[in-house]
Amino acid sequence: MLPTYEQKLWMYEHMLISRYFEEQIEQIYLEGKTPVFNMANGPIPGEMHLSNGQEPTAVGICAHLTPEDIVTATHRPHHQAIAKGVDLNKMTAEIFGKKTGLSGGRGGHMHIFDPAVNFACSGIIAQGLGPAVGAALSRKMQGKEGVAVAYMGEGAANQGAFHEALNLASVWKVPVIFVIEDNAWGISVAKAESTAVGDNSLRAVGYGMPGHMIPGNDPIAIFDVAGEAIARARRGEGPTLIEIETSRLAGHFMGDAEGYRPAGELDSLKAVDPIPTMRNRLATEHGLTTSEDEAIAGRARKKVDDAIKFARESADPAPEEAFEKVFA
Amino acid sequence: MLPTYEQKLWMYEHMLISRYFEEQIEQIYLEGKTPVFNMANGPIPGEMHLSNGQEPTAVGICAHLTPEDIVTATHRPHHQAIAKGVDLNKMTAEIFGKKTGLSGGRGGHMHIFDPAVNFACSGIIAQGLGPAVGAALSRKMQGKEGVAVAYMGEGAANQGAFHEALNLASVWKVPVIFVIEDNAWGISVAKAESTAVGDNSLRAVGYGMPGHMIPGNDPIAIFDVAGEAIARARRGEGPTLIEIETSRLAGHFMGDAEGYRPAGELDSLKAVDPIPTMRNRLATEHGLTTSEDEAIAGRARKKVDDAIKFARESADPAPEEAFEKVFA
Amino acid sequence: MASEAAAVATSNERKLTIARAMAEATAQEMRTDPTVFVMGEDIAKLGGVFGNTRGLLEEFGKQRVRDTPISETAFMGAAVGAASDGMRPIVELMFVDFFGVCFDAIYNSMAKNCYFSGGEVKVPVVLMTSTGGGYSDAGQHSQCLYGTFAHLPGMKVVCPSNAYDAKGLMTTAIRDDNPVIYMYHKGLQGMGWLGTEPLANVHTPEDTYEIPFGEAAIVRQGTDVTLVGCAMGVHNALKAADKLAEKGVSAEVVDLRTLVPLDRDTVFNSVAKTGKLIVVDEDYQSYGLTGEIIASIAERDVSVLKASPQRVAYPDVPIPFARVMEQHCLPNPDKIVAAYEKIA
Amino acid sequence: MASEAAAVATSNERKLTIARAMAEATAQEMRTDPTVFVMGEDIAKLGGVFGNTRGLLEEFGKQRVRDTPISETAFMGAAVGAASDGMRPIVELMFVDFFGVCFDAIYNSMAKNCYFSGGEVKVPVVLMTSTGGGYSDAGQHSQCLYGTFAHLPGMKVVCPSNAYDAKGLMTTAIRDDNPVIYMYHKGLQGMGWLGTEPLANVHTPEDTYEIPFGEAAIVRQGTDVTLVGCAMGVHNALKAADKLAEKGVSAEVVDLRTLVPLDRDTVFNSVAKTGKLIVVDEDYQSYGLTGEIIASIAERDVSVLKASPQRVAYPDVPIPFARVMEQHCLPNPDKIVAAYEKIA
Ligand SMILES: Cc1ncc(C[n+]2csc(CCOP(=O)(O)OP(=O)(O)O)c2C)c(N)n1
Ligand SMILES: Cc1ncc(C[n+]2csc(CCOP(=O)(O)OP(=O)(O)O)c2C)c(N)n1
Ligand SMILES: [Mg+2]
Ligand SMILES: [Mg+2]
Repeated sequence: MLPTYEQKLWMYEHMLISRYFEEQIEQIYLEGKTPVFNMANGPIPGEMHLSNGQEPTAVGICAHLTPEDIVTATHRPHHQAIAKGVDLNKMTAEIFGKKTGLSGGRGGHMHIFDPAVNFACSGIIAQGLGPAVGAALSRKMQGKEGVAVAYMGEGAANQGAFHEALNLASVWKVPVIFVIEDNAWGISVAKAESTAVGDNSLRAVGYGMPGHMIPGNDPIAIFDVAGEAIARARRGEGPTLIEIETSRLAGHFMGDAEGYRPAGELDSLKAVDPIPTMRNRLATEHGLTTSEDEAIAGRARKKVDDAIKFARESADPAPEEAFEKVFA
Repeated sequence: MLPTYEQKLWMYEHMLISRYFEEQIEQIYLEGKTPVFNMANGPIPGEMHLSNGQEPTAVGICAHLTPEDIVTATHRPHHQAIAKGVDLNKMTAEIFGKKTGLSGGRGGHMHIFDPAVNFACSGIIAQGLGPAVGAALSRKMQGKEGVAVAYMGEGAANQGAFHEALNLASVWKVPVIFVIEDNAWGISVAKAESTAVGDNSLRAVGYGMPGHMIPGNDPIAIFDVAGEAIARARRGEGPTLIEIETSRLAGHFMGDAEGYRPAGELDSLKAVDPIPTMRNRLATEHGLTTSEDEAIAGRARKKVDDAIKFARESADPAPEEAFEKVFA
Repeated sequence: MASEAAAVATSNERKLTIARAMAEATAQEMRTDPTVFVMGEDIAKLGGVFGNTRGLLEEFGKQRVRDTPISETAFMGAAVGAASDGMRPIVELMFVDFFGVCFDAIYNSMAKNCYFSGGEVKVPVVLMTSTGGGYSDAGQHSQCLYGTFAHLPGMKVVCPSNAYDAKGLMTTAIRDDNPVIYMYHKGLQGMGWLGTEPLANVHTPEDTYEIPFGEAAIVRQGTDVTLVGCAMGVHNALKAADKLAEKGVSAEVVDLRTLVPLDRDTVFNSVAKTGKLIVVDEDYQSYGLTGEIIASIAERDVSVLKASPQRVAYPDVPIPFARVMEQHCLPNPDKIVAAYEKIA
Repeated sequence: MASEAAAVATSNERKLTIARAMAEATAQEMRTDPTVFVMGEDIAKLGGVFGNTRGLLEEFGKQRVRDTPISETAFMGAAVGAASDGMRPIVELMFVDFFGVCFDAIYNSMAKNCYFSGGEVKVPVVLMTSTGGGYSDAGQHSQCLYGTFAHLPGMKVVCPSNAYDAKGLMTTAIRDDNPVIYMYHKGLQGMGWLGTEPLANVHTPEDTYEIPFGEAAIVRQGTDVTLVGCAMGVHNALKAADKLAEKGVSAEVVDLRTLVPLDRDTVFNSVAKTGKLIVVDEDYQSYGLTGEIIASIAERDVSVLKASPQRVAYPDVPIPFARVMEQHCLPNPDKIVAAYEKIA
């Protein structure tokens, strides 16, 4: 199922929004953290996991989704959230810990919840898999439209929750797609040192579901495979497992010196950065002009800048709001 | 790797010990529990999971093991313990909650530990899998002989621990054999209602290890496959997954009315009870005579009767011994 | 008979077991609310190992009454996902002892997603789970773990001592928009094979009703000492109160009914009246319920404590199998009487 | 400077961070005992996210210093299996918050197998895990969960407040034949990026030494009030003691050092002397450490409490991300002073 030019442009634009967003966050995160790097300081305290390089996995999947579809995302959620249509202003404010944030600053960067577009994420590896199965079950039971997509890293595919959720989804034949973002690393541990198979999609056999491995960090190939899988789920034919080769162009989290990365790896990854690759492809295959490209980039930048402005200008929560919303 | 006649006799005798043992336990368990069935009463209180019908999985594997090898067993551990050579007197005393029991009555039927033969079990589904990997790792690190065998039911193969342990064993290439006793039921839930694949050995693909399915509840076929797998592990070539079709000839635990079992299932299972099947085979293939058979059966009975006598005659622990052995 | 619950139990009206009371409340809610469904191990065809889902499969069918694989992490997670999407799952963890295989889905997700979403995502899950020992089920099948659940924020924790409360608390739990951990004690469940406490089987109206969370019940009035507990602890306390009455001591018995929210006021007022406090708990003693109750009183006004408060709890040892050892460890009325005598 | 630890810290001798003290104790034991090995996520090449295994891979190689997959259930279980087979694994749970994915292997197996085997199987595992917040890591990466671990039998629980104790307690932990949960607070770890407490970096002898479990330390002598805590709580208490001293109040500070075994005697004797008790805890307030300490004193002899004991603990809410909210919830010296003023 190949994307139309329009869909490709949508994907490209959201890749740009995501990348610009991360670049802005990266800068702002460092405010107040130099010369001494202390996570507790600056306008964005705490851990920060950037998604640079992984944009294809977000847009290739989410291009097929409507707000009614469900996404459970990871500790590295920005690209996924942006592609799913999470309100960028409120999400940015959340990352800044502001009162106008999605949760009023309670959750922060690893806890982005936007029920308006059925998006959730978590700081616990593989925690979203069971909930995705449950949300898919809910749709099936309520006879409502909607598929669920559970994102995870390749490291997460070794968690017990992976096994249980895939089995349950298959037994119950619910509309859920399990998407592994294989960026080759789980913090400092390489995939080969943690995973008994090179290709996690092989594991689909153990759950009686189709499995696909998509090499090349290619949004169009992802769109293609995801389209079939999601259509299949919408037809009531059950879950699919997809592993996507992607690349982590930053440290695991900000502050990670990445001493464990083999020399040269980062450079060779940057050489195949999916964003210029996509841009070139749009130019050569569809004749995207520089001015068209600049217009897209400009829109993307503006969206991000507006969100950051919104976040910066928003007020902090009152301290005692910490005590609210523990219960509904 | 086919068994010698001697090995077949060993298997047969241990199947008999196991079956007689369960028959005795079944009777004694009901003492004090009629007319009103109350688990708390009688010489053997608490839950009781009998292994009738599953003897082949125990003997076919354990025929290859020495006391130095490790077994982590299940909540249904008697046949496994007997085949592994656990001290039957102390084990029986344990099941009776006596001071002479393996743990002095602290553990009971679901917590049989006999370090003399490296046997352990647990009441938590799939809990023994990680420990088996660790014990195998320990042997590898210490340069000592020994493989580990982790038993589980087919229901346990849907626990997250299954996935994690198999992956870890494969990544670390440690000498461990994962054995699934597929008795078709997890309490009242049929395998097909809980498991996305008919044959769990398919899941081995996801861990880059060999997988085998052994139909027919046949100790000789089990011996054959297990022999190869264990030899492979001993050679340092890593783990194997084996699923064995077996049969649960009793309720899940004593007191289970089994209303969920399809009519006739139990009868047809009893018609292929592995014990008479093995006896017939020894008679036809090896000319085992009735008097030889009776001698074996007599020895088996005596061993069990002695153990029960030992247990019955042993003293209760002192109540305050409850406070001992929390720490080493 | 001494206690209110017991008094009700002697009336001629309809008595239920806790198991049936739970199933009835569930069925009534399922009839009126199509979003309520039940899942867990052996809860459909078997009706639950402890009987609390009996009849539901027959009435509501297998779409709404779902046996699960032995995959607690997945199905607890699925409860979170379904609840966040408009359903009201009731999910069973067969024994509370098994929480360790799936607690992340419970305490870090089910319990916190409301907070993480600033109240935008509601997670109305009822997690039913069996607790307690006394029938020699040993160290992985006899625990209570009240303190473990009550310690962590975001979950309400319910532990009924009788069928009347069990039904009303179940109805409240199902209608609550938050995760509720509904802990039922096996020894009160009305399943004969577990050696059940008959005083738990009390009059239970057929009509649906709610019992509000956070309201302890004074199940016996008294003036000399306050005995506080939940679930089986209440029955031990009531029996101890009978024994104390024979000695001329008037004990007040407080049934906490819910541990979160915890009705500290009722306990405090009672202790302010009696001056003496004994907390009864079948969960492990240290860092648990007994400590919390005593501290709650002492921090508010230590001067109400006219004697050193006492605890009769499960000692800090794994639960032994052998009957003599297990019974030696369990709280019982005699231990409560002895605790009273120590401070009399 | 006021406290003993702080006094040591000002000496000219070798100061270590807790991270380095832990790594040093580990390395020393690994040199003399070939059965000691380390496993966990990112503990080899990275040296541990919190630095406490730094240098071990280089010295001992990857057989004995093993990165694991993100499979806590498997590798906690593997620690049990290896320990039962004669090894002495040190295993890391990166954040204590993750315990929910693997707690069964810990509390139902690691902690109980000794008991289940009547003492025949020893399980000498050291489980290291990071605790604590204060740097905006939000609700799944900032918890302490002291009470959660200390509540359940069969595990010893250690929580050092400074590098000297950290090293000695680590050595004791590795040599102990039982499971030891070694909880190190991120804010004391000496990792600048976590905003570390400098007073945790104290003189730490190079030679190996043990600190016995179950012996609290009086880190500051005083006569008017007893402040009790562990880990970061000790530093909050010491700072509060400084502030109280300015007001002419003499506070005694007790560093529990281990929660299991718990040195109730030292706390009791201190309170018997001062008559006033404030317990400081960064773990959730209810059903936890603060309750246990207060109850332990009250049950022994409530008359020693000349004022209502107070708690300064983390409120019963998930840990919020935004700095203003998190800081509002955390215990701090001012809250301790305020608690004192309430009962002064
Ligand atoms: C259950 C659990 N274990 C460990 C962690 C710590 N942790 C956070 S991210 C991470 C690596 C995840 O790797 P992967 O799944 O490949 O995702 P990536 O970071 O590469 O996107 C780890 C180990 C966690 N958050 N949860
Ligand atoms: C983690 C966990 N979940 C649930 C149970 C309750 N339980 C005990 S035995 C059992 C069924 C196990 O089925 P299977 O693994 O096939 O073994 P079998 O009983 O058939 O031998 C269940 C669900 C448990 N003990 N532990
Ligand atoms: Mg990764
Ligand atoms: Mg089975």
